[in-house]
Amino acid sequence: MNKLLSRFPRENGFEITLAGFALLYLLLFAGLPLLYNIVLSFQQVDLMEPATLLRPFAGLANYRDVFSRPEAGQVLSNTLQFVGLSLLFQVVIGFLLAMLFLQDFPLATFMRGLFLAGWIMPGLVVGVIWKLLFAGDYGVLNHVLTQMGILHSKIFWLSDPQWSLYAVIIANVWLGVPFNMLLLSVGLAAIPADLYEAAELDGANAWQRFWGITLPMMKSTLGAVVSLGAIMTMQQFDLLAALTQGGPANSSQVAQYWSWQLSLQTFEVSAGSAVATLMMVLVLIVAVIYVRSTRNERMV
Amino acid sequence: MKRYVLMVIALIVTAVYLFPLYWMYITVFKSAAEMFQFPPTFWPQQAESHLRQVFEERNMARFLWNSLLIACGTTGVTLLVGTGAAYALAQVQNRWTSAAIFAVLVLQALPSSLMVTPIFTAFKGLGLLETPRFAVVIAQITKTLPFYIVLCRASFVQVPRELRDAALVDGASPMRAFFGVILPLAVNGILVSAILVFLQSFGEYVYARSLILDDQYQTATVGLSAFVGATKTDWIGIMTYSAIFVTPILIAFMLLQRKIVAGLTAGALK
Amino acid sequence: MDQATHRIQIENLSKAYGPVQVLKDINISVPEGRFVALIGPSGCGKSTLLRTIAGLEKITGGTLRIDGQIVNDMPPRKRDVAMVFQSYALYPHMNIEKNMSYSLRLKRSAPEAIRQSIAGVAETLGLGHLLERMPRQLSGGQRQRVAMGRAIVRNPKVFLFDEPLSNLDAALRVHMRAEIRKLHHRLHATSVYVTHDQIEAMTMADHVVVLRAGQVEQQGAPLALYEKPANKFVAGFIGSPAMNFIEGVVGPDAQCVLFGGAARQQVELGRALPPGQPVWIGLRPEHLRLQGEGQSVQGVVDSVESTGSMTFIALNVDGAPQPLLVAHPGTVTAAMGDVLKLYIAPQQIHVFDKTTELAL
Amino acid sequence: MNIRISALCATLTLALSSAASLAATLSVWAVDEPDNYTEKMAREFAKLHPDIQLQVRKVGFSSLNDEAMRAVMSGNGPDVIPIDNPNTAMFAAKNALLDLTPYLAKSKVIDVKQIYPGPLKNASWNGKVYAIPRGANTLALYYNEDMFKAAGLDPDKPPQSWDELYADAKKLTNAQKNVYGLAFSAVGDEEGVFQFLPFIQATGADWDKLNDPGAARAAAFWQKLLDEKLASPDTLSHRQSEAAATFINSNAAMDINGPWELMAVEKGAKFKWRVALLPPEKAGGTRASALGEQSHAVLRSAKNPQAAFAFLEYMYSQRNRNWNEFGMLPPSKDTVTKDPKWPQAYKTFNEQMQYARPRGPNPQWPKVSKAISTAVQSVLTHQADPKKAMDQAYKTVEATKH
Repeated sequence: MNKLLSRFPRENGFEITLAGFALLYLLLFAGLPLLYNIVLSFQQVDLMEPATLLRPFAGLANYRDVFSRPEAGQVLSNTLQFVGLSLLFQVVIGFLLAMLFLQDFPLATFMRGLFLAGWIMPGLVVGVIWKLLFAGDYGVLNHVLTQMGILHSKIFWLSDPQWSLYAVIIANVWLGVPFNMLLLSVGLAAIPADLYEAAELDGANAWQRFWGITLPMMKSTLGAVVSLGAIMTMQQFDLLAALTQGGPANSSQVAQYWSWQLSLQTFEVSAGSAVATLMMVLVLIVAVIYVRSTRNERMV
Repeated sequence: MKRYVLMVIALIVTAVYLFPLYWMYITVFKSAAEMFQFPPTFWPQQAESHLRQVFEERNMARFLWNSLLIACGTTGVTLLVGTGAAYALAQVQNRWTSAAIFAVLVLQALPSSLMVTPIFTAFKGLGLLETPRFAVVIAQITKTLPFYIVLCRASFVQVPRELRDAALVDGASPMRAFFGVILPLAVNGILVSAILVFLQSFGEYVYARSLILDDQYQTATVGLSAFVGATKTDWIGIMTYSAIFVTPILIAFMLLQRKIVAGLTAGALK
Repeated sequence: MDQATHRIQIENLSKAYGPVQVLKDINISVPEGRFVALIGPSGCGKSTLLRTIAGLEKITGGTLRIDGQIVNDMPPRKRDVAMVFQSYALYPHMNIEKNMSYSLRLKRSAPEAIRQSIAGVAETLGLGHLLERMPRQLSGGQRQRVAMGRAIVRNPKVFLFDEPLSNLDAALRVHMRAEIRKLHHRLHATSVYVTHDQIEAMTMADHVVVLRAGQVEQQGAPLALYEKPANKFVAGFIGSPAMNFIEGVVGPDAQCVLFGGAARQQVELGRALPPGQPVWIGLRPEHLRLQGEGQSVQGVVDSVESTGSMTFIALNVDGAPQPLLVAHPGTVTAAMGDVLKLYIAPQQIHVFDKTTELAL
Repeated sequence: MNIRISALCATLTLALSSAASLAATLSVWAVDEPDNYTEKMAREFAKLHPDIQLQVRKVGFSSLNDEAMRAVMSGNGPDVIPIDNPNTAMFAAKNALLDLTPYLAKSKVIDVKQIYPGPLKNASWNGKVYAIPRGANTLALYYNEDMFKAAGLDPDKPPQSWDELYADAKKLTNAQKNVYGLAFSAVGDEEGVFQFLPFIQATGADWDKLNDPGAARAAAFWQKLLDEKLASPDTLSHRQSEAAATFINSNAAMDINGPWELMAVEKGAKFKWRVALLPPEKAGGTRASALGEQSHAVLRSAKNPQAAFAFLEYMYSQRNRNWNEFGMLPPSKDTVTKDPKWPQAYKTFNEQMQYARPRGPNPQWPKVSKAISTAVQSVLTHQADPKKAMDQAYKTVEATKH
């Protein structure tokens, strides 16, 4: 650590101390458990044995085990869909809302405030509310959609393997939209108005202004929003537990829930840890994207 | 005219979005039979409620108090530890800080449900389980801190570098410059991030469930989960509990939202 | 002059970010009360140099003295320097009075003393009625004044200016230029002033330092730089409009330069250079005359621009990479395609080595 | 009643406020249902023994296994834990539980020979007793008399075979009124397995004989019920309690459920109802039902095994209250239930109990359970053919034996 510190320019001593403290905390309380998980994924584990790091080494056997399971392919595809679709809709809807509420109209600020209310709800509560909304026989969602003529027969959102994953995604999008709107609003507000005026004088229409100014100026904000959103989506657990628990028949199973089921329900800790380690690789990629997006963010 | 068209659109969108919340409140006042009706009723026909009963039977006062304590503790420590770090990672930009940001993100890669077993074991060894609420605070910070750093960092980036330079030249030490000049300018971002952290930890479930071994320290989320059991699923009770749980935060949020939203949008310094 | 009378003394200063050298072997001395301008194109390192003096950037080689004391490792707050930033860097959360008194408050000066110095400076700068305002309520010019005031209040050893006028409109800039100059006369404060505008440098400074790519190209009094540029870069950078250059070769008689390819032309230099040496000749637009006698350069009119008081004519001359610009007082009638003769005195011709670009 | 509650409150405050004396601390986990059995018992026990400092923690039923596992692993467990009965083997095999055999030998309260063999089997591993069943429960068929009559069925003749169950369900189903013929739970965890096992056992198959064609027949029967919408498609995500709720609210005419729902049914149902035995596959064929209920065990790490066992004895001694107060069948032959409530249901459940079969024992029961529920769900959602799905599950179950 000392050697590392000495490589920093000395004039930033104060800042290094500040950052160092937080990093140390995270390394200790998050880094070690993480490492523990990785170690477990290469070992043969019997959970009942006292906590020790010295267990029989298993090489890649746990990973082979995980991939050889019949549900592995489905879990992979579900996870990608869950993260990808959640992000896509969260960002797009969040962006549209942020732009809507940036316009000047009565009650705009107030309504935006109301919107954020969705985000302060605990995931568990959101889960139970959506479970009620999604109920096939008496759920209000089916009723509304039928009344609007969108549906002709009830959808059993949580029990139909064709829908269960999308039901979970819908609830997750609902949960994530306010956060996206929040961050994107801040980014949008930071774009100088004269840029739009200049573009308007140059004859750009609204659509061209969006592609020519808004999007490029929002690049770093979008980078942050997407990568944070991806990480939050990969952490989503309460919602899954409340809604489908990965079912029916693994149709809505995603990596984080599978890993938990393996580790703590059927006590196949080695396999569970292997799935968790694979997830970390995914997060690693997202983190790289985020860090890249933070470069050149200062325009001053 | 255009303003009113926009307002109507916004009203519709907001109403659609808030519908689940409405449904929660409406269910509180329905009877079980009415809840199972199809087509469902959009307004309770014979309003009844069990607010008081649920609140008392479920020992919610105690649970909410514990949730509040834990959320305050988590927010406090996160602010204390995270603000400086967020500033440092915004101020100094080189490959080391890039690496640090990277580490911060990766360190919270796994959901709490997977981290809890090693944390439980370690906390047991450290004797932290003797002070269960404190243990939950310590564990939750591993989740809230990265989130807070990333959010807060963005507001520090917005503070022009030259202000710090000016303060340093004016005779401030780096610490004085931070507290006297930079911190006040980032205060909106800090406030908003802090509120988000507070709400996040108020709704935390996994760590509280596993690290608190004595019910008198248990939190409201865990109390809610007790409703969903093998032999009993009381939807009305669940919704009543949820409503009691989230209403105080919703009210607090309503009161603060003007400030939050204003702070957010006016955050960009020119 | 001994060191003590030098407020700032920079010796062999260098600065690198990793492998990238941004400042190389800089040597500058600033005597007390002197107004020094650092000038150069953007990216030349002038702002970095200023920031090293302030202590905002660490130097990686050489020494930096303020009042004879080596300050290489001294943090900014101990150097007793004041700085005016390009963006003014007014603290947005403090009113004008608080902005101006910040440094004094940090020094824990007596409140009464602070009040008095603020009042005095505000009076001088005409800010008296703005003290309660917040920075965002001020116009650009007013903010600029506050930034100056904030520096003056401290009565520092050295004033540092980082392009303080570049955000103002043209008229205000001319006005503030004069005002800063007046202030300097009154306060006799040692000042280092960074600008990319050579007119600012020439009109305000006692001593001008021209930087390019992290190195000092030339330094000296403004007129000395104008009259005797050490190399083609300085010659081209100082003076407005910029000096014209023509590529040529010293003639066999060593007294003249031949240029212009097929339409062979020549100018007398009034001094001897080695025959056959490839050179650049430099002609200042304001030295070229349309009427006169003696030697001349001939060219075809490319464009004519008149401001009323001045007429600028661009002529195409073989051997000149850019059209030759002539600045002529009053109005001139000339049309595109006309062939004109430009008269010039031999002593006003600058000659630079083709390869080293050093003045000959 | 009031006195009892206030006494309870007093004990509660006492327990929470006074400083802990380790020697007499009894730490108990309790699942919050039905009717708070374990916690109630613990409070009563503590009242009888003022020297004992009681600490109760409620644990969600679904997280019981992993919480207990974590507690064992870290050595930071309570003294007494509830265990869902098929999982006793797992904890015992991992050496987490105190062998109660020597204590039972000396006990004047618990006579092992009196405990019904099914619950006892579920509480034992390798011939040793590791847990005391707090009671027993099993599944039977609740049905709505009024609906039976309205559909022209005789309430005195509940279905006696799968075909009759199917036919009755079909008659009772009324899509216009949102009424399904039958409610049950095929949710993707232990609850769904608990409901499914009686069906395969009625065919001669069992959890360790899933390759028997009967298992596929049972799955296909469930599939048919769902395909024809005689049971809600949400059966796949309904817990047993949600299934009961649809029955209580007249959205289902029949419901396969356990005695723990009796109180809720009595309170909520606005119609006449009865309980019948689960029908065998063919009329007069093998009857089977599930055997459920929690047991209580003492962890090996318990600081106070004497007090812990005394608590188990106390709970066992209160078994006469099982039915009337907690909707549980008694664990032993010598239990006397005075004036049983719901006499018709009492009789039926007791009869059904004779056909109840223990799950396992298998020390990897959660894995077995997961394999079965995945197989059932993939059949019900037409993702796999019944035979193939059951064979796949069979292989997984076989693998746990080695």
